[in-house]
Amino acid sequence: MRVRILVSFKDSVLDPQGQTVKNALHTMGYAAVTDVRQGKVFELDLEGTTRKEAEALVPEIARRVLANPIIEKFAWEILKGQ
Amino acid sequence: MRVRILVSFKDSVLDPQGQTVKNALHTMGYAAVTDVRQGKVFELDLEGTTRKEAEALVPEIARRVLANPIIEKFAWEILKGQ
Amino acid sequence: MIDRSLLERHNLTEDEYTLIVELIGKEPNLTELGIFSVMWSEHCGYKSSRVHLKRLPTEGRHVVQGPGENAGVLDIGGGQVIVFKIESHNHPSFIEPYQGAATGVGGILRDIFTMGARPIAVMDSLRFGPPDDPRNRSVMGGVVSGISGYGNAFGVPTVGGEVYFDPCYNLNPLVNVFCLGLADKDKVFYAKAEGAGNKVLYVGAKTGRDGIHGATMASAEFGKDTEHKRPNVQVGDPFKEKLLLEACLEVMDRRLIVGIQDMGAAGLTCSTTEMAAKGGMGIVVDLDKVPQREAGMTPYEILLSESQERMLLVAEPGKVAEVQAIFAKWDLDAPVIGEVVPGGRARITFKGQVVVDIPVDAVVNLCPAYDRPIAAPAPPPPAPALKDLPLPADLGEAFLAVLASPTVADKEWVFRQYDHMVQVNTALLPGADAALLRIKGSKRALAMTLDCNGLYTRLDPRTGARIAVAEACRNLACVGARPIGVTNCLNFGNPEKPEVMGQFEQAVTGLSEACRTFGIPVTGGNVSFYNDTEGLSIHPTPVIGVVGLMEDIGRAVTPGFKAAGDAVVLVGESFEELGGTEYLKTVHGLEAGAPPAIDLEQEKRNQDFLLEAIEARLVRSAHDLSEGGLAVALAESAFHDARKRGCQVDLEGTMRADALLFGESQSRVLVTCRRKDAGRLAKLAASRGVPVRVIGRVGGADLAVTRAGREILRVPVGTAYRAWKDSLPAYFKIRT
Amino acid sequence: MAMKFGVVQFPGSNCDFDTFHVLSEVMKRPTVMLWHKDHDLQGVDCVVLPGGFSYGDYLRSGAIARFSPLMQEVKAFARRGGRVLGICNGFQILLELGLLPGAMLRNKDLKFLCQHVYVRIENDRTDFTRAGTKGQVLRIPIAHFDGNYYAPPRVLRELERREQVVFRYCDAGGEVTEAANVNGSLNAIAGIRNEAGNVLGLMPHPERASERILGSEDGRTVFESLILGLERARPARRPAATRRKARHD
Ligand SMILES: Nc1ncnc2c1ncn2[C@@H]1O[C@H](COP(=O)(O)OP(=O)(O)O)[C@@H](O)[C@H]1O
Ligand SMILES: [Mg+2]
Repeated sequence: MRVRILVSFKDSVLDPQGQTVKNALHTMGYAAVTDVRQGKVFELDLEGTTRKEAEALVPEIARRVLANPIIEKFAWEILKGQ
Repeated sequence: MRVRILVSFKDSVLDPQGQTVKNALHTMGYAAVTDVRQGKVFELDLEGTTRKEAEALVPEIARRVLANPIIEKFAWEILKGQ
Repeated sequence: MIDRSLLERHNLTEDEYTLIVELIGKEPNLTELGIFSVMWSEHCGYKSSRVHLKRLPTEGRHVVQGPGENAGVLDIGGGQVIVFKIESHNHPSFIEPYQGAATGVGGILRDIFTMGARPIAVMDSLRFGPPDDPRNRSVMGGVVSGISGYGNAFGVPTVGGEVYFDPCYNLNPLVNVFCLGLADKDKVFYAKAEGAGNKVLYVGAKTGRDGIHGATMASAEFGKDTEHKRPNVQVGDPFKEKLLLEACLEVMDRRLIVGIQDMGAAGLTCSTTEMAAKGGMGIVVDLDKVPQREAGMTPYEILLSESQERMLLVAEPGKVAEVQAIFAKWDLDAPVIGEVVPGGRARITFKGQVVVDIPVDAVVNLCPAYDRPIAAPAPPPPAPALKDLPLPADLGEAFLAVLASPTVADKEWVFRQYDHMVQVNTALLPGADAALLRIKGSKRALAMTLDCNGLYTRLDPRTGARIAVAEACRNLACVGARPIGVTNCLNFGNPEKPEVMGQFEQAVTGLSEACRTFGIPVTGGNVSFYNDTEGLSIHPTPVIGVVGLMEDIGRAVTPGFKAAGDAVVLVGESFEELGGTEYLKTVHGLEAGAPPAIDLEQEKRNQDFLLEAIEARLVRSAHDLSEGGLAVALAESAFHDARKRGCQVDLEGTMRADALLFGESQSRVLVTCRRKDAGRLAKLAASRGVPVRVIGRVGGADLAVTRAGREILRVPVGTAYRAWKDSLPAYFKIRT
Repeated sequence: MAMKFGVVQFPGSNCDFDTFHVLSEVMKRPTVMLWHKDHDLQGVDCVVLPGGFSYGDYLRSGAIARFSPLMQEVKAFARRGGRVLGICNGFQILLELGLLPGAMLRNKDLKFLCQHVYVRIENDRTDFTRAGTKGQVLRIPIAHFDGNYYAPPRVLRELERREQVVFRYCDAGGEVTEAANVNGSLNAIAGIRNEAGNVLGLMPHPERASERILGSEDGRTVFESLILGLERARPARRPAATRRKARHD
């Protein structure tokens, strides 16, 4: 099955990249853009893993490896596979 | 309205980050993970933008700024707001 | 409303609270209490260290500004000054290694450019637990990329440093960052708010709920519950810092401001009250004008936030527009948030209400100083009498083990992640005994190094501190530079423990003794107490940074062997000492014994001789003997040159072979010179009361050592090189 | 008449002063700083995009800088045949701008790399290498995180066919080896030129290898080549800089 994990800074944490992109978009004339947050996305292929197993495995991997729980939060979803 | 843009490497481009994460996961014993792709995610807040306008604006911003078409592809969705 | 638990959460004692009430003539409100708690924290107030630091020598002919300002200032001639300091970021780097180290770099950079100096060099002194533990590796990996991520983007070269490994740093790594800046003598700025009616401007990043109580956290023991105490970790923005640098230097260059102060620990609170106190003025601030990143921040949060990349400026009303225009050029806002007023009080308003009204003097200058109880430091574990210490069957094996020990092994894995060449000044890259930077438009050069062997200081704080200063100066002498100033970062345990205070008192004694012998002033530094996690204290680790000046960069000397046939000369005397050595630690698993003895007067003579010999062009290479002793010094001298020449050395004496090879007797330097110059070198040494001996010659493919003709060591340079070179990277290889 | 260089300053550039120093103090050529918000190229003969971290390298290296007002002028200048040299971040900006083909990925081992490397001159018939010779090995430092050059197969073939590859990573002996290709670039590419030949981008820093005191003078070859080409045409004294052949240790 394929899962997607989105990792981004907690809302309270400064996001210099997002801010810089926002400013750039403004100077380029995209005034409608009022805020930008930048994060990471991971797509993992899991073999021989049931949905139930994934529900334990994916958050564990996200917490231990993909995200830094001190400053980042994550969300995940199953893209395909039962 | 809030939109989410996912930027990831084209399949033809070997993604060193994703490979490294995969290797790290294997050494940690997560054998079920057969592939990892890493990309970027952007969440933009748009003010006073109709869905119709967004459908023109967001791909333009993604193509011009957020993604490098030589190595990257993008997908986007509306998270909230009509 | 202010009860015990509230005081505890603010790390204030009841006596301190009583004193506060007395000083401000009222019960402080919560915000005012918060202000005192950070300004009177160990980190900002130097409560436990002040009485001892007074003993350090601070006078010297180069000194323009000693301790007390953001950084020390030394006159290097040619109308220029250098501004330098070292800072610790230990606790934040343990909580979040990348951001902790990155913001550590950001903080010290601001300390330097807030004085009008452009940072031209950074060095980092790092301490971790052994790298075979993956947790230590991830801390180290994070710290190194954090320093690299921030320093490289900002555009300052990281030109040197040191990395040590010991289990005592498992849960309490040390991350000390040194920065040196260059400025025109007539353009140095101070953190002074002068002139009633002058405007107070806020520049840089918006204020968020970042690192609130970082300063007090850095002043409290670590424990399992740090999780909960954990402040909102600060994320560094090196890009914004670079914009700040250019904008600040531009307004200072055009003399548009009266005073300037960075917002470091204790952020807005510290900068406003300190600037007012230093200027002998008062200050009014309207918090509603402070740019805020998050909604609904309280005055308490705004004042104590430690958001990075922020500065406070004071400018005459007539100059404000010009200042703001320059910041706008660099895409930065510079709103006026307050004004300098007479009367020595800080009056801070929020939504029209006065939320703080206190005398700045009380906050800044009247923090109590404690002469804490002192106990003799715990005696070192006794080393077995040398006669009971087995001599390794194979000294070659022992040699390779010492070369591969993480503390001795090559550090390129670390420093090649640092841009150490940007600004095109770095004449001696990492790998030499000291970094050497040319001063553009002159023949002169600046040399710098960081040193401390924490094991020595653990075994004998006073001797260890003396050795740290001596080794640092020796590193400078090896490249041909004279020391002109010292900064230091004193990393210790919990000062409320008498034996920790004992270590501190001893180390400061050793430090000031050594500085006096070398005639170098201490121009500033930093104290990091409470390096205890779960009750365990780190080795007392007084990291010493010494800066040196070289009149003619053309004379600079490197450690590498230069030509086959050159004479190998050992400067200084060797004793049968193995206590505290890297050899004892790696080969025998002992952190024990007394560290090597040091005679400061002899050390000084040896260094002066070396400098004189280099001046006279008698020296082709020089490398100091430190961890791993003579054997490692020979190896590193062979490794440093691309041709990897070996050497053949013959030693005399009846000393044990392992002490001969790996002993760390002090004041020694390995020198090579042309055969024909050996006589002159020896004559000069004799006339200066310096023991030197020609011990062999450069050449061959092996590192070979005989004693009275009998071979005690023979290892191919290539084999030794791989052991030394591959050790650190091997720990970090990701297996596929 | 001596040629005039212009060094572009972006927010976050940090080799701008270094490049200015080498061009004006070492190469002794009139040099001006060009501000990214301006539209005026001040009549320079060669525009240099310096190294650094324009806009923090946030988003992607060079991705934001390419939109600055001055870059639209630089684009037109290049189209008119003006010489444009992009060093490190400057190279990345030229890629993002489309003045040069391809893109940069993270270094293969995902680490920032600062070290001296060897690069081989693959083509000495360019405005940027004519002072050197084909096959000559230069020792020049690199300092980058995103120097892993990538281009789609077809583009790569064209680059090679048109001899647009100007520098390749190699070992001290001039051999192109896996180990010498420290960042993992396709075909060990360290520098390329555009089809017309007036635009060059390279990851190594020639300005860091232009003074003996800094350990190498090999980088001067690039600047000397530009000077040679642009001043030869004119009634001028032979530039001092070009009297000596580029040397290396
Ligand atoms: N963390 C670091 N950052 C940069 N350079 C380092 C670091 N650690 C060690 N180095 C460099 O490696 C070389 C060897 O360091 P060290 O063994 O401490 O030298 P010494 O023992 O002569 O003081 C020095 O040039 C030093 O600057
Ligand atoms: Mg050392």
